[in-house]
Amino acid sequence: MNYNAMELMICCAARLLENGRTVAVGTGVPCAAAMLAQRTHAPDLVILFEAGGVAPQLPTMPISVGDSRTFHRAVMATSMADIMEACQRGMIDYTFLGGAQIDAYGNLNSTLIGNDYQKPKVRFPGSGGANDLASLCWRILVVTNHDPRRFVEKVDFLTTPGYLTGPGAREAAGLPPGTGPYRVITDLAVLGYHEQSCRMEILSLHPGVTREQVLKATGFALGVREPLELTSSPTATELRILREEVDPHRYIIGR
Amino acid sequence: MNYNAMELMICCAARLLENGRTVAVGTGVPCAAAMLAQRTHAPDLVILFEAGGVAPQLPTMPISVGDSRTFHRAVMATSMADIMEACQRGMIDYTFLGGAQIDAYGNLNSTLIGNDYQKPKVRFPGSGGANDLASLCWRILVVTNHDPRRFVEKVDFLTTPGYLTGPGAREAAGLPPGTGPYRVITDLAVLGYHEQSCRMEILSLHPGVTREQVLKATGFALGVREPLELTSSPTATELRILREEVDPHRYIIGR
Amino acid sequence: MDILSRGDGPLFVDPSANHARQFFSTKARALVDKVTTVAEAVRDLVHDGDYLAIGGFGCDRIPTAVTHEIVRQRKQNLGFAGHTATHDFQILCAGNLLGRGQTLARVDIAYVVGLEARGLSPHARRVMESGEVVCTEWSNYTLAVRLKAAAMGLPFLPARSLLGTDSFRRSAAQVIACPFTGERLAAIPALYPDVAAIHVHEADRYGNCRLRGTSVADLDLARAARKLIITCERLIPHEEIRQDPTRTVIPFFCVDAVCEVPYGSYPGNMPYEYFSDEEHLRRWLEAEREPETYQRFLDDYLFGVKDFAEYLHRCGGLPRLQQLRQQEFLLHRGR
Amino acid sequence: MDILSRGDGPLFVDPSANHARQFFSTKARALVDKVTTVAEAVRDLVHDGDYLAIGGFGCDRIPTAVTHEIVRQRKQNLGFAGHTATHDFQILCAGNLLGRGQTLARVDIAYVVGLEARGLSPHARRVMESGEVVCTEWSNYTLAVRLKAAAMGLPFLPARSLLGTDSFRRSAAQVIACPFTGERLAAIPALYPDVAAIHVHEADRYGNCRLRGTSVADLDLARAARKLIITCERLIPHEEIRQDPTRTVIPFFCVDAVCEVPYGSYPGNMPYEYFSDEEHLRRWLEAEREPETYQRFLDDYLFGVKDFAEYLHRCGGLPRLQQLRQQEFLLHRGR
Repeated sequence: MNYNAMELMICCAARLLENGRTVAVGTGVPCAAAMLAQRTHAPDLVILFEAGGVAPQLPTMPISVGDSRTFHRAVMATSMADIMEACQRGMIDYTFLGGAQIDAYGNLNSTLIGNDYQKPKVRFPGSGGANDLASLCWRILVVTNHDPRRFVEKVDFLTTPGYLTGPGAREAAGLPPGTGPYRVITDLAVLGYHEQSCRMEILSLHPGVTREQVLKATGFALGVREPLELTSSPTATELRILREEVDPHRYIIGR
Repeated sequence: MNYNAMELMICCAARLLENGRTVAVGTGVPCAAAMLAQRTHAPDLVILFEAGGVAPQLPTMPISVGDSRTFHRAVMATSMADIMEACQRGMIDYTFLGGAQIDAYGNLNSTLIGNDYQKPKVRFPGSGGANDLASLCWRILVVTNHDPRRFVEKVDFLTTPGYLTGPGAREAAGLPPGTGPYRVITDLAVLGYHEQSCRMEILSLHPGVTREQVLKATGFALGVREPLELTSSPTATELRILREEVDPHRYIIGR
Repeated sequence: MDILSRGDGPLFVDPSANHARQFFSTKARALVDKVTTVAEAVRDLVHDGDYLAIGGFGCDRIPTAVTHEIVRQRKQNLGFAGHTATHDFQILCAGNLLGRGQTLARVDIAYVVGLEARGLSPHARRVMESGEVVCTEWSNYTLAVRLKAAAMGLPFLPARSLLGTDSFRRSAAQVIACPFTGERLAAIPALYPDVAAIHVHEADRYGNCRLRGTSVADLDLARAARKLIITCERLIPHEEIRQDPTRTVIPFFCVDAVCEVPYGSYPGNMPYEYFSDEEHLRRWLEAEREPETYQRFLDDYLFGVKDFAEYLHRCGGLPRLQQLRQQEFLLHRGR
Repeated sequence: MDILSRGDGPLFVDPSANHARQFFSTKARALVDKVTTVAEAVRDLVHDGDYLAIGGFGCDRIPTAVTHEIVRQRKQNLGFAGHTATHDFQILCAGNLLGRGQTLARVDIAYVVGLEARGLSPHARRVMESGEVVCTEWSNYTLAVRLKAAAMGLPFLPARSLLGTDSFRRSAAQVIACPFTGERLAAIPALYPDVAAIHVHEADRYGNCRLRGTSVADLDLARAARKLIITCERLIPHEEIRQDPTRTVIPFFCVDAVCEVPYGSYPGNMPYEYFSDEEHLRRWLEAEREPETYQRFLDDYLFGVKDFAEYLHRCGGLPRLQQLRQQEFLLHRGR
């Protein structure tokens, strides 16, 4: 069965979301992944949006984390603080993030490119809720394209915490113990983090992708967890639901 | 015109409440005073109850600070924190308190009699919201009967802050500057506080009461602000409204 | 952090946000049916030694059935959050000094033993003057702040009351200075109760709740509690919740048990439903004067009663509740 | 208090709770009629140099008319709280680099220059990359916490995010240790904006407000702001407020001006009323690519327009708004 890289990424992301768990998502890929998970193996997955939507029945893809779709037929429409504080209490299991740059410890930059903070070369939006969600949810998932300008040795600006400088650094900074980066899903592979070193490593290669291709697309030394797996292709059911129910207008999967 | 001591106290208390101001009240006398003020000179007086009622149109005297009367036809029914935080922001002008004991600095005891905290001679309810309201509203009004067991040199337990140990003590403790005890209305007199010493002093004697009577009923050295005034008697209008509209069942004025 | 001053009172519950997170990580998140009886909820969720908190405002929107059941099941050695605790506290005190062991062992006090304008509870005073209950002093707001800190997932919050008083000295608060302005503040430790009970107007079977009127400290309490029992006037279809999510004030994932208990705040007031039964409350206070009279009263109304429905029946049943509904709506004085 | 670490970012507004109290002591408390026009409200309540905060979520329930008017009246040198500020920020940026002086001078940033899934704003990026705006970095939650601290009448609140990052280093937060548990926390300074604008569904003439759907940070913002302009879809009779006080989420005493602005969140989404006009937002983003094109676009839609009603007219008027209402209710794709 044919599928594109985006469809594969969404399916990989969806499979990571366990049934009966909570996930704080944004618009786009994360939202598509959560919707797909709900319609396949995780009907009791609870989706939350940082602007206040709790467990909506999403009729279409939201265009904003705060638009009315994010609390369509929800069980609660509340405040941003109420959502973030549920995260801070330890009630939210997963969050999905992205960024312009990511380093080996899963630290993300979504603030700027350049080295003058007050006059950056490129200004991006900033943290939004990403810093909060990455600090407070249990497991951080990242979905992003894989290229060396994105996977860098050192991010220009550390907007959102991964494992910071390595083992124990999150706890030393005061971030809640037991939290941190969990998986990175790219157009080439699924990556995780080494248990001792907290550095990123390849877990599985997407069909047709070589280990060397991934290492070359990564700007830092990347580990490999052996035995290296092969990413399962999307099933016909996953693709049908994704294409017909989750994203019929191909807003995401058409990118 | 005939009136009893309670009626006079309520009228005195009501007159102190300026139009267009906010007042946090409890049940009983304070509530009767606020209702009387609204029906006489202060129609725009805003009444708040600590359990969450904002600007109710009280149909009858509430029996609890949280009962449904306290938000009957209110403009908002909210949380205790929302009310207390309006006080903390400096939005609430007056509060009315009472207590088992009061000292020269207006400190109140509503916790216990005795000197063993864990096994008191008499256990009273405790602060309730009194400590908060006395800490956070601008002006504290006290309505109480006047006798030497109540007006004491030293309270057995300082539940609720007056001027604490005297000038500057509230600010030194961290309480908001500019707040503090304002008036005490008893069955004998209206009392205030000396501007420099922060000690209680008589402002006006109720009709038929002598200075000596008040001094004798007070367990601490009490100042007198000269010229000592005579408390105005309730007017016919005040008494009519109090008896017919505010407390027709004589719950308070019949005590 | 520089601590400028420190209350002497014992802290009955661990304020650590990290420890609370560990517990909350194990709490169920799925939409599962939580409807049960009060007897089962209390048996399963309230354990000897637990720290308990009760929603509402003493006589207003209180989960009476849960407090009755706790005493009836002889739960022992509880901690308790006493923020304007009036009739709820009076009920729990029936588990002390009356030959049923000791229900209350530790109390954080903002307001106990009184029933506001109704007077003081003689038996609650006997309990609190006996020395058998360890106490720490607070105020209504600072006790609410303790719950808010927990609801926010924090170990403490600052506040500007308690300062300078014996209430502070007998609390477990501390004085700190603001790192930005130097303003002195009371640092108020978080309170994560082991178990809480809240009475609401409407809930669905998953625990999504609505209420009308003042919320007191209940929205924070619901989020702060490790386990939460909801009693509701009416179970409503889940679909109704989804039709108007703005009205949901407690989400299902805070809730462990949902019990439909019509007139569940009786003899307290339930806003927009029924007024408090002042006659019954007066009789209760009078019965407390003499321990023997009180024992008989409790046998009639609490210990010797099967469940809350039977209690309502002994208090006059539907005709009395109809009068209280009329009083609530000011239709009639209801006598 | 022992400060373990400190962000370098400038603090644009005084976090002192005592100073805020002094201001709030002067704020009117009586129920007085506050209905006025947006033009008058902005003229009277927004001053050059003020620190401004905007309710809603960038493109969702935003007070568009107020942001237009601020730019049209050439307010200068403002501070701004940029929590997921998207179209609102885009509008305010029209006051910079386009020959109308400098509307924005200082920005607390959680999220600016982006429009979420819609892409980045070329002109907002030009403004933010020009170096003429002084910035301090935050996150959506910590910026909301700053408003919550102010709403609570405090100088700071703790939180558990920002820690360990460059976002912290460029913020004005500090790191402290919990006095009870030793847990490291970010101390987040209160933000008392000089003036705020919030769009709601319904308000009475005194400023009592209701809204439906998510409240984002608006309930705290309303309480934190020194002055507050409310725009509403509909003025409602005061009597309606008194009929159901549970639904009031912003009380009148927070509010300084009430303006009835139907479709006031356009081109943003207003939950339960109308969806966002994605076509107009796309055209706006496209127009921004070239400064000259953008100047003409703004002349047509903002600078050369009398008021918000005329803007709506130029955007397609009632027929277009009817389509957006159909989209909101999923009745029809509305094209």
